[in-house]
Amino acid sequence: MLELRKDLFADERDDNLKEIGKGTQRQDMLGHVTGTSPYFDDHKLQGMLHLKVVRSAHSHARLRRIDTSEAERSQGVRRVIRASDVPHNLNTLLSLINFGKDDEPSLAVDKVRYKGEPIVAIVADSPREAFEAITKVKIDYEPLPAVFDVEDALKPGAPVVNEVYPKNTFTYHETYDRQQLRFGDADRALASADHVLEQRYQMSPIEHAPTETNGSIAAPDTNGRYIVYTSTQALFFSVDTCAKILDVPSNTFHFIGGTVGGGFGGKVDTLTEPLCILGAMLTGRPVRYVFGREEEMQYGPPRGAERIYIKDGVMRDGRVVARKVRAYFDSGAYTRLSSYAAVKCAAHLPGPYTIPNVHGDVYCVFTNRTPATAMRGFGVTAMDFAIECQMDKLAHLVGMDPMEFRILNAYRDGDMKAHRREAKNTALIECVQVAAEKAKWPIREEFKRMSSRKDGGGIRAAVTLTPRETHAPAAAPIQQRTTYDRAPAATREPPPPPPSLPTSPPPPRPSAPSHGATRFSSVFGTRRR
Amino acid sequence: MPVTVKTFTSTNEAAAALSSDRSARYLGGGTLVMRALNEGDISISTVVRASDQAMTRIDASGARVVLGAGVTFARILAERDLGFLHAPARSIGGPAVRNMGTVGGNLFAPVPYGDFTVAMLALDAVVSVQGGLGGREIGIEEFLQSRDRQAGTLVLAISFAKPGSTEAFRYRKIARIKPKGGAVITLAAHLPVNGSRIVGARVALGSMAPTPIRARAAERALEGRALDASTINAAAAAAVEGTSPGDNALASAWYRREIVGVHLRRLLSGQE
Amino acid sequence: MTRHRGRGIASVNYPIGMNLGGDPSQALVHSNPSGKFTVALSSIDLGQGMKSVTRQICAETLGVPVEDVYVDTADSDTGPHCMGSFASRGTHRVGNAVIAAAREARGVMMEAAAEELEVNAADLETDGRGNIHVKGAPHRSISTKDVAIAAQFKQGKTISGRGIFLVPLSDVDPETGEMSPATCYAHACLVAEVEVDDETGEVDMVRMDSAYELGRALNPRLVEQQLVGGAWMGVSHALYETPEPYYPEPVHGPRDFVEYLMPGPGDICPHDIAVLERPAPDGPFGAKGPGEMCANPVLPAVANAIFNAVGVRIDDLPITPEKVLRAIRAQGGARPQPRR
Amino acid sequence: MTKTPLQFQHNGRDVAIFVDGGTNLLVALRELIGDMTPKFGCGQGGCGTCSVLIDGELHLSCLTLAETVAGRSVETLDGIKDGPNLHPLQRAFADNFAAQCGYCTPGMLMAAKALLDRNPQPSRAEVVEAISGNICRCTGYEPIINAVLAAASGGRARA
Repeated sequence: MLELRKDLFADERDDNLKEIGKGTQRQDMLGHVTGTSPYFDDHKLQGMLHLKVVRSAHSHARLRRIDTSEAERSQGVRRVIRASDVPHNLNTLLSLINFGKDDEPSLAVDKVRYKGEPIVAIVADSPREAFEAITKVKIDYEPLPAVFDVEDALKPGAPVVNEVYPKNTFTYHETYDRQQLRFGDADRALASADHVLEQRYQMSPIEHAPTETNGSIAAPDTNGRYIVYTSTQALFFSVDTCAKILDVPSNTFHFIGGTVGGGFGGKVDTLTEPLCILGAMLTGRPVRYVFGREEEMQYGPPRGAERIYIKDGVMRDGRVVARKVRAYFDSGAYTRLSSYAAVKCAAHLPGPYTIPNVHGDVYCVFTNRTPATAMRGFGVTAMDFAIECQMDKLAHLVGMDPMEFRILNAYRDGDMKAHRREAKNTALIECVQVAAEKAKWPIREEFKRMSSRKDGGGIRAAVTLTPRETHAPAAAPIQQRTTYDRAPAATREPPPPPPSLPTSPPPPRPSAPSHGATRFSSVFGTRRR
Repeated sequence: MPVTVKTFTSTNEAAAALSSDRSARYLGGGTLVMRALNEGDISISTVVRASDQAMTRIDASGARVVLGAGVTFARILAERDLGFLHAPARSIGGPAVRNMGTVGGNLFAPVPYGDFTVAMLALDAVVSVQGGLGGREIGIEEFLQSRDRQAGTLVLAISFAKPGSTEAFRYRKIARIKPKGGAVITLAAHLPVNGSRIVGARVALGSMAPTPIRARAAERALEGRALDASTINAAAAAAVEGTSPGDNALASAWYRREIVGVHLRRLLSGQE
Repeated sequence: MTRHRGRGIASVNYPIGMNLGGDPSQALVHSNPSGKFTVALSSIDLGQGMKSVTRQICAETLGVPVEDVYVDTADSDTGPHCMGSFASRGTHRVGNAVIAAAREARGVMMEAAAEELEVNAADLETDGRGNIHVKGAPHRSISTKDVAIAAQFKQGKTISGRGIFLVPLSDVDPETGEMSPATCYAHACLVAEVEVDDETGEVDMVRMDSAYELGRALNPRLVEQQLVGGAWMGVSHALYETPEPYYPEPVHGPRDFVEYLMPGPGDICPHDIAVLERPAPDGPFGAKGPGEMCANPVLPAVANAIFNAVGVRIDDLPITPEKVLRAIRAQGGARPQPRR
Repeated sequence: MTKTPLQFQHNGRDVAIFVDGGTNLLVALRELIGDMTPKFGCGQGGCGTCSVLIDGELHLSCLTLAETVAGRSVETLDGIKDGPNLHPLQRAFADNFAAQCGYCTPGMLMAAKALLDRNPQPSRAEVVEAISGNICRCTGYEPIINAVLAAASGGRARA
């Protein structure tokens, strides 16, 4: 049951609207209930071939030899695609916004870094014939030690998962192994707090489990173009990723999608399109590449696991005075989008509360598991779990009602947030009040009278004095190159060293991109000049 | 190599086709074999079917029930004389799976599937099979222990004595997902009563070993006693004895061991 | 007594749009010769209702009935660039782009109508039912259909518009993390009630009560879909889901929908929801985006309710019966906390 | 490659196709007949998106060997409308906003139809049981349950 509380914030709204605010029927409902909404797989093309991939049997192994000769002769096989067939076999999704280094091949070269990593693709007349050919691909693995725990991965001597990031952490601002947040002096505030509580939280990986699995159909179109039916959640993201990997101009493709059987973040990674189009290019025939359910569950990217440590200082009267957070995102073997989520997570600290001293370190860590990706609430869901369990424990510790405890600490209009922007348009207090009312949870009169629009700002708007840290984060070594590692595509100026750092040698200047991908921005994370 | 489908009218011919071809599998309701084919199991290249009506026969009029291997769970649910089997039949799949899945196929379903077979084990069922060399009857326990070697035989039917009363047979599937979920554990108990004492107790457990097994220690605790609180507690305490559960996606071995006694106690005492 | 009830709460906020901005979306709006409008996008409808909400936004901005608008998406040949459907950016970013495009189209439409009615365009208004008339003089009116015909065949005007919305990319200070991550935030508070079996560790949902602040409920039925379905996913994350049940050990991963646990139709509980609307200054009609944050408060609220019920804290998701049982054993039995 | 001829009734019309050995009914319906209403969700029997009625009984088309439907009647979502008019269940799903991404909807509707064809006035528990083999990842099931109950109580009268 849903109730609209039009009485609240009415003075900030113009409710005199004609279409907005109405419960109008969905435009796509008729299509849904008649089964005529066109999903990518609902396109029947003449002479369609089927693509399946050979996946790594090991979590971490060197590839000594790949023998596809028997598979190539297998009945119904039209083409075996090997890593060397992929024009630009190294990418990172966020290279489209110049964030991070290319670190992931479409088909593994030299080494596999997670169980299920694609090594060879088979294009055959039927799924059955593709499955038969898969068993005929002979791969000689040399298993390597694997690392699965985020904190183990950071220990000295841990196996290097991905040579692009030899310390098993993503590199921020070309220097740091984490995204920092520093606001006020958390250590000092913790020292003078009435109570200090430090806890560890663990978020599991999560599978998106859309009822439609990831997939695409690619076919040669008239005039040398390719038509691509796709389940992508981000059409031009996929177009540009394919243009880069296949090294052709983006207008080679005509992508059609937009009606997707659930995504939840699991269809952002452009998992199937590049190989599917390459299959169509190499055979001149329509090619279909759809994940099976087990593939989707085990080798489709999950929401990554997160491990979070929170140390809070709270006063007897219920004010939280310090929050210190260390969080590790388990990115799996490749970056995909976890690096970006870590920044979002840092920005989210310390949750929707005004806490004068906040200290955050958020790491994106590589392990030998299926690469993680975005999912509903990306970068925030796990942190909210940790923060809100912690808030409950703090309320218990000081003997306060948990609702009142939250209202007391809630951010209000005009307060300074830890990422140093003023809070505006806040409404946490009102949500707590209304939820209490709905649940018949008694809260005291003075807490019912509090408001997000009152008593914020003033001293709460101040940026607390933040000490400079004396230790400098270790500079990341010059990135190692492996044989398949072409020049990174990023075009960015080396950033000026942060003022508190000793000067370190600038990274080598990368060459300009060779592909036709669109550039959405030229600079990230460096000061604009 | 595409799949070859061979349909026979006689079970003899079907059995011969199965036993002569290592890549042949018998297609019952499709929930196991078609899934395997869909998932790319290329070890199956021949699918054998039998259209013999005996395969789908239900004989539930007498003291001994005979279910053809091809009888679906939906048909059991439609059979009033088989009311005691409605709980296990309903615990399988959703309605579509119950319309397709068969009692014969369930004998081969690996953990976390195969709940109906737990009920069959508690009822001391006998499995009629047709091999390349002819037909024979095997006790269900023996059948389950040698299940890996039974792939080449054709199950024709399963039979068992009807419990004396509805009270005498109890079944419960512990699943995390409701109303349809994979088993954490499955329990079935056949407790015939003579006077006020249990005679011939059989307790079967699913997901407590690679195949359904009997809880013999619990059976001993029940045998010859009245079903009172102390007997129930003794049986519950003994439930875990002799089991060898594994870890899987649904629960760990530790958890299964910890709760099997709780659930047996609740089953025997009629608690929710 | 083996079953214990408990209640727990959580309150959260959520940033709207891709973190740090720099994520543009575009829209094109044009009329056919009979005054029916098409919105061309490349944005994706995953079920969240992108097509439907942008349709309402376009109709409201143009001042025409929603039936006169159709949203066409996503075709890379006809739909202009959009960053994609993620990060709760659809309603906010694409909605604003559609407003911009529809405003431009409306400008042409009103000019064309003014020419037909021989008045100043500033003196005209739409009635939302397919007519344009002189303010204060409803009888001096022309239908949008006649305007479109006149614009096309007589005046030689295209009733169309282009829109883009871009929150400029923010820098991030590497030392302090100073940044502008988002322009607006949605809010929520949720109370979960659970029942815990202290012999098996099983947790059943009893009910949920919640308040969500979303800027503006552009379509309350679509909002309800997100909040009801999202809370279900929150319960699922809290109690059931993991593709790695023994994380960080990568073993026994589920292969199908029996092994991958999600609550079934028999596991759901009543959920009473209040929606608050504090319009975001830069949201389309004030709207933020309910799509992602709806699940977030459920996870901690359930964990906190379990503590209230039996006195154990499970800080490791998902909260399986095994973890609850182990914790109850470790503390020597259930310790119900004061009922709330 | 040898193909097997197969004839059956598809939504009341006789159809004849040739199938490869081992072809499942879902593939036959979608790729050989062109009826895209049943969907592929798992191929394992776990999601119900491919549900169809065979001789009026709910079946999973992905687990049905195509040639086993020879001479039988197969009904899909494409066949439940009455001419241009929506089936009461379709209308109830729409009225109750019981679809989001829409991918599970065809299977849900067939499962609901299988229930109402036999039990026109089901209880909530019976509805829950009837859709228990169908996965929906979007709605949380509540609107779907409500839609089936609404179709049972009012839909027929309105139809």
